[in-house]
Amino acid sequence: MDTAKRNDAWTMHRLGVISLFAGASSLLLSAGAQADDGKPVPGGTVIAALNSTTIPNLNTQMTSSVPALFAADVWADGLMTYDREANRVPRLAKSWTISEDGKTYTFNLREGVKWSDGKPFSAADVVFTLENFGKFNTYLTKLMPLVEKASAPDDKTFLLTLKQPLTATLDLFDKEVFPLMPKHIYEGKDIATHPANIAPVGLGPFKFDKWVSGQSITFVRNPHYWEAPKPYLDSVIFALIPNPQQRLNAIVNGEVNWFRPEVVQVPATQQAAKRGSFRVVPIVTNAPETAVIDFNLRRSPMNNVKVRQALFHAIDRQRIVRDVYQGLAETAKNAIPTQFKNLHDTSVNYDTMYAYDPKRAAQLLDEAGFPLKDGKRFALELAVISAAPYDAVAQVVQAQWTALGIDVKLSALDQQIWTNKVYTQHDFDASIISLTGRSNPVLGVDRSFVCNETSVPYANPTSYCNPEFDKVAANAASAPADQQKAHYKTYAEIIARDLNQLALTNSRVFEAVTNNFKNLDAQFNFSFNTHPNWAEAWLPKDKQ
Amino acid sequence: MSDSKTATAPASGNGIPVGSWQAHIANLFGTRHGALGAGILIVLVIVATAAPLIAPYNPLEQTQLSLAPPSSQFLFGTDNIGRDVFSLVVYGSRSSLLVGLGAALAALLIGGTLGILAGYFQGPVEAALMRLVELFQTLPVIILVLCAVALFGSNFWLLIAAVALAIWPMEARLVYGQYIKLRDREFIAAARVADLSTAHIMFREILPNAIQPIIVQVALDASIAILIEAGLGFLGLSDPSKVSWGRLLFVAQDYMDSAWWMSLFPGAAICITVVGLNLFADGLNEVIDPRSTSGMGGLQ
Amino acid sequence: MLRFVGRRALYAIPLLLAIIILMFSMLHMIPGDPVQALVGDYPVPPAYRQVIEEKYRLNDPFLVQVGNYLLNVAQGDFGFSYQNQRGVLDLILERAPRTILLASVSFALAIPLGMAIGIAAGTTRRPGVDKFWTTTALIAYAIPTFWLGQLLVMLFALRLGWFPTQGIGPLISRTHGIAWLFEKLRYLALPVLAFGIHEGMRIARIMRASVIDTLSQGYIITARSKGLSRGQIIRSHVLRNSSLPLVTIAGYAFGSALGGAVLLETVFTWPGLGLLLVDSIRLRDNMTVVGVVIFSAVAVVAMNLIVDLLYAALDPRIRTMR
Amino acid sequence: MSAPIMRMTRVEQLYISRNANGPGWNTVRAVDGVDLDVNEGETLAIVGESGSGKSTLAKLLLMLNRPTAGDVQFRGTSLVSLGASGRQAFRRQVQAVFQDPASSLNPRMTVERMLGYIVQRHELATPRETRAFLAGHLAAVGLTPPDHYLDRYPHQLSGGQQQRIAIARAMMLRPAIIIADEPLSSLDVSVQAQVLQLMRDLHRATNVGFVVISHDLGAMESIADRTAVMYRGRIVEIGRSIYERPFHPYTKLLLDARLSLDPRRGRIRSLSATQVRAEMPEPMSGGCRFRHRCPLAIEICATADPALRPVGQAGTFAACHRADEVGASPRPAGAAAVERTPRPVET
Amino acid sequence: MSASLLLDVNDLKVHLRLGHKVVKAIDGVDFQVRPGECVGIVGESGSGKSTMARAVTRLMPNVNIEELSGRLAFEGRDILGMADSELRALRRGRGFSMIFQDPLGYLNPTQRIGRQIQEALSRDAGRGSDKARVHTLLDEVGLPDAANLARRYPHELSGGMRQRVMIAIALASDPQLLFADEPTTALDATVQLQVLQTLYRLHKERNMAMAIITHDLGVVAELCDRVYVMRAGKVIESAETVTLFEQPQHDYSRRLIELSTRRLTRELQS
Repeated sequence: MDTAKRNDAWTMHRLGVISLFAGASSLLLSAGAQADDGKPVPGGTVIAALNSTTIPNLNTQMTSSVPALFAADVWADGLMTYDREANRVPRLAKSWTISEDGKTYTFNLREGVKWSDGKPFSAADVVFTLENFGKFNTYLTKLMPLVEKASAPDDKTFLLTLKQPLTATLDLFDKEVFPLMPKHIYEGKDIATHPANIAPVGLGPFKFDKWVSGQSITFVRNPHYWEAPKPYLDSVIFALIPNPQQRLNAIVNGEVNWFRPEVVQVPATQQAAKRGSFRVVPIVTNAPETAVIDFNLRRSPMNNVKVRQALFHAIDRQRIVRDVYQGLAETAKNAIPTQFKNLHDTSVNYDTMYAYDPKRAAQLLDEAGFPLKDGKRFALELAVISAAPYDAVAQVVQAQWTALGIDVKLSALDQQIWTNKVYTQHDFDASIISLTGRSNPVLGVDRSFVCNETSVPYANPTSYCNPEFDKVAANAASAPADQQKAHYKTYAEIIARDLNQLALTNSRVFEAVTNNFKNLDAQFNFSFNTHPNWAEAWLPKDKQ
Repeated sequence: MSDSKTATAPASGNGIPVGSWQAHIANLFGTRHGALGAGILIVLVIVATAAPLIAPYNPLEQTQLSLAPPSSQFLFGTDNIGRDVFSLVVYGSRSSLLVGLGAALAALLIGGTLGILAGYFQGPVEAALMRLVELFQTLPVIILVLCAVALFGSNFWLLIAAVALAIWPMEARLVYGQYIKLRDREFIAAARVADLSTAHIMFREILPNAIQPIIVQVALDASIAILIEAGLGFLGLSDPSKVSWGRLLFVAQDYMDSAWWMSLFPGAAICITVVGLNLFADGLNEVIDPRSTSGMGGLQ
Repeated sequence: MLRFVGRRALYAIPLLLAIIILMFSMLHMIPGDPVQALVGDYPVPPAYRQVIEEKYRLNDPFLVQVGNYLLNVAQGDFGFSYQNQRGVLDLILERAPRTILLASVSFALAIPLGMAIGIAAGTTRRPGVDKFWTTTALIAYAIPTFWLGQLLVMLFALRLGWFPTQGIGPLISRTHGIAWLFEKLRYLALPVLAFGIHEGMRIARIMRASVIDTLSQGYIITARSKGLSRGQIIRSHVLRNSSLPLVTIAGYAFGSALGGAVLLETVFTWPGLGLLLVDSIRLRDNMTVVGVVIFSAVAVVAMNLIVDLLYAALDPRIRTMR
Repeated sequence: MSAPIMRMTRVEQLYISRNANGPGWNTVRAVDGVDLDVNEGETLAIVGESGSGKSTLAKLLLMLNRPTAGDVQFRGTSLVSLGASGRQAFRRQVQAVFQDPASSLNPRMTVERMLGYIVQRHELATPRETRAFLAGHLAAVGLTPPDHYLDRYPHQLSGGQQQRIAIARAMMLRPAIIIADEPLSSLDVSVQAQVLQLMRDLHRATNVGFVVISHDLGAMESIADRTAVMYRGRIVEIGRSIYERPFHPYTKLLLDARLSLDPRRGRIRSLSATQVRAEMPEPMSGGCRFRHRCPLAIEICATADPALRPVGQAGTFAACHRADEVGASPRPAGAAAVERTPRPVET
Repeated sequence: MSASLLLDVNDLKVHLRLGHKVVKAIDGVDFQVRPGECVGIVGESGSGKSTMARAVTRLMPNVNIEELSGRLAFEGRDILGMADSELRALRRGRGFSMIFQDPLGYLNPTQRIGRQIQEALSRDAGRGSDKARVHTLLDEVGLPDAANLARRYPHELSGGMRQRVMIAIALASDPQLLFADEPTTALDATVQLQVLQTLYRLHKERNMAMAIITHDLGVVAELCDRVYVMRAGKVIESAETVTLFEQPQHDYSRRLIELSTRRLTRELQS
């Protein structure tokens, strides 16, 4: 073990030196390396930069903080996942069948799989995970009330029976949404406060080694990994770097091998990548990342639909795409993101319905009873988290609304305070946030529009509560896959009419990785917010 | 022999008494850095008040060019959302100067009042007040400000109040020190012997004598306040509705490498303002206490 | 002297008590939901919320929370950081040495640098030299530290590649001995430079004023009349006496270095107390915030104590006072 | 003799200062059990070396300090129990002139403003008449033409002029007594004479009494009706003729220490061969506080602290066990005292 | 005559700049000291007597000096034109020293007495160890328990003792001329007498010339052979001490002497 670590160290040191002092020669070296026989060799370490500010818990059954999700890909695994074309790919479930009535799901599990501590994995673990972590898992809120029974008729079979059909069920067993947890570790203990939440035991290619506060989290090769001989790398170290610019600096300077740039940073990252030691990988099918404006319908004039429409007309979304997202986003077309190819209906298109048209906006406001008086129509408070890209979006919106005669007061807040103000106190007129849509409208889209009486954070803060719509949404969720698209068209039409939330942009996602790793194509073969788990990548001997 | 013959009345030629304000201002401009500092401040004040006349664009206006480098059209280039950096810097002088002076004056008000009270009254009042000062000095400035801003949100006026809260102990100590120094002076005893009121003694007798180093400290505090404001802006805690240099630096972080002009000009503006305030304070100090510059002569 | 130290320590207790209560009240007033902060961006299921609230006793009345906290602190328990899933004291003890390292190395740079510049500017006979140093010091002082830090990163790390851009050390290292030290120093270099320049210039300005004040003292004239050379006068009469005001100021500056550390640690991802504090405030990790504040207050008190002792060592007038 | 205008009974003043930078407190017993009567219209000199407590005594008489123990009375009323009106009356009756005229005048005010405030406070004249009122008082202290001075700031005046302003300020209120703390020490010799003359003139004109604190025995001899000699917080001798016939060895030492002004009879020259050593200051302990420096010290001096007792002619008191012997010896001429002092100790 | 002069000052002018004005602090002064004699310089405040002592010993702060001219010769060597090193050598041995009015301010508060004296010792070889020489000096100026005292700090001593320490420092370089600027003004009368006496004894024993600057004619009468009376930057009268006291030529001198000797009594009784 000790010697192995020494080797890692040597690798990384060399790596640092190479990229530090000889960017050009490292390019040559990597070009040379392309020529080797392409056979993976073990050894080496990858240092991945993570934002450390929100990792209180590594157990992603209980948290959906992004850095924890990045880390979970390394140590945890699940029943299935998606390839880059968004096709489902089996993981620990070799196959699955769905009953005719759509109520019974049967998963056939892989055999001989062991947890990272060497204990055997069985269907009982899956049942245990669903029964015990389901209540903590925010994605399963739709599913859990529908569960009739979860059982393990034998070690290799996981059986799920629902009270009524939910078409998105399979998507809820994606390895990122539903990482499997070891029964033998958690059973009989207080799950919420279990130490394994920060020193996890899982089925992923690497296992938890150590966590140095504020500095790094280290994972080493899991000797029991079911996809042997993967992983090839000895270890994955997550460097904890809260500031996005510093993450970029660190990869430029060769201190880390991977990070995910913020969209606003991508051009700069691409620019820096031209110097040679790393490249920027666009994710082919990323989870929808939609910047939205929520209106507080409890307040006048936001409760006037004409005002909302006018405000939508007043926003030049192309400008936001260009300036804030540096062209790496598209305007959002309707409530259902375009990534959901089978569900998105192009007939509802905000680009045409709510084209940038200040005159029309002014006219609508006049009609709504807010004519210009002394150059002003009314005042509103736009609440936003004080961080990129929200603040830039807010400034563009502010400029454009101000041009219309609206006195926009910007409140840029710490995330905690913003959450409190918007979702708990409802003390805002309009608010800007970016929402992740994941793999299905049930996961992350519905929340913006369905009635949210309990003031759950990050779900519909607008007080929009339309029984007609809620019914459409429920029907859409339970409809058989081939009929869903029609339901979601109605869904999008209602929202396009009522506009409790303005969808501004849908941005793309990029990751940056140093060039010396091999097999990166397989590494980045994923969709919907799943991340590289470093099981595929390897380092040639001369780079280790 | 009449002593009017031996009188060496050191009145300056034009009849302005040496210790008077007019004379101080005249002397301030006589010192090189005092003049430079005052000059910088005057220019800044002019820029701040005449911002709409000087700035070619409305600071919130988006031009068609984002991230444009400095050119004749955009002297300092444009930022990520196409605003003219020159106009932003010009308008930013308003909030930065306001934060600086506002916080320094507010600190003077709080610290000064407590310092006067502590300095004039002896015994328990003095002890209690100085303990309070100590309490606030023991807490790191930035923690107080972070908490305050986190508590009430990034409101511009709150920011001023928070910065003032952070620096008032310095003022309190200074004012207190001045009062301690002066309360044993004979003219204070003379005023007491003449049965003049406590308020009279505090504000008419002591204050005018204590005010000069306090003014110097206000100028220094203003420079500290501007630096603190910049730091808060850098942490993303400044008011986004107000254009300020700190906030510009905060936004510019992500573009340091690609759009240097976004951070260079606001950064330089902060620097120049801080230098100006310090030069002004140094100049003022020199006028008040000429000894502070005549040091080199000490060693031949 | 021991009694003096003891009394000062005792005297700090009400101060700390006041700080704890002040901090608790402030944090209590800050809106936000600690449970939410713990979970992340998604809705907290009620079941989870309940577990968390019970575990961390978040629903106790304010005064009960304060009371419990004080009782626990008295027993050496500074609470539990739910954002870091470990004891606050443990966390602080891990983070503090890093900040102390940064601050002490910075001061080790700043003090000699500042004193040298202050003395050079204060004692020179050529006005040009004085002007040069005072101008340099003023301008360097006026650059906001965080911005200076960023500029240093751009120049020395990104353009020249001499130093790492962030962090406190390599994540994997096989160096030993001198090489290890050298590697450590590479990581320290830029933050120390940014911090040290700012503090050093502040010290230089104070030192210059103090030197000038010292030079106007009578004993300098005595020294001149003894026929001592410039160097002798500076060494034996200027240096020590001019350092006295510096000691007071350097003490406070060091004690409150945490304030400056917040910005610099952010710029350099130096995971010390400053970064911990900012994160904790943002994440509503109240126990950690209070813990860090107490720690920094204790540090200031301790630093002031050391300053007092140092002052006494430097100034016999105080040492021998009966 | 009329009843005393001010009376001090067993007055003590303790100064406790917290040591700012080091451990502990410093205690100084500046005045240590003083009994003193000040009579209407008399000029009382209080002399002593630095640190003898004479300035503290002045502060006590002026109610600028509150005594730690004992009582200070003004016309029979204790200062502690003075009400607001009583205090105003006291302030009008008891005025002060301080040591450093430059520091006793507010440097930021013109003379007119400075004095004007006092005129207002005590309603000495209507606002319209204030200037004329002040001009009158400046003229009375010899500042003519007064208008020339009213518009000036203190630093524009010479030391003598400043001290005259300070005296005018005190005289304006028509006090019964003026406490003057070292009024001469920061003035040049020629100016000292003028100020002394002015005090004497005012005394004659208004019968104002003076308590003059000074270290200059020569000057005091010329104006004092009575002189009190202080040593380490105590009055060791008081009387009308201490200059001619001292009863306390310390008084004698002070008188002997005066320099000769006759170059032909300089004492120092004749003593040049004597090695006069300095000694470390002795801590205060029981017994007579002067005994360490006293050439006449005997055993009793180390145990019993002598109290003031009447000696010689009426009204003279001395606190010495051997006062009578001292008073009996003829006043030594010059150097003798120094020669006889085997170990003169400095304080 | 001039060959036998220790110090010969001719037409000394010191003009100082105060704000925008120029003050003629010393305006053409002639002044001589012969070896081994004691000279007094009297004058009231502002007469320029201290400035003159500073100028002659070249201890002026040089910032506000508008003009400094004249011929200053010490043993025939030009002081004004002297290089720093030469001047230092003169101060270190057989040259001139100076003591000041306020001994506390002129002693380094953070340095032990012994060290401060030791620094000033002349660099002659073969005069025993520095320590012994310091102790001898302390003894010579009348300070008891030299070994103990050398380890003390200035604030631990009384005013008179500090002035003696200053004298010891001044004597450490074996000067031929000692300038004493108001040496006893800050001291109590009893102490003044002792210190003056010590000064006079040293003056005689060492055959060291002294120039005493004072406002107190008593000091002059007690110690000095000759006197210069200064007023407003000029010497208005110089004479043997006895002559001056008995037959003052100048009105101002006469008045000073009258006021001092008669202790104001005549005026007051008139």
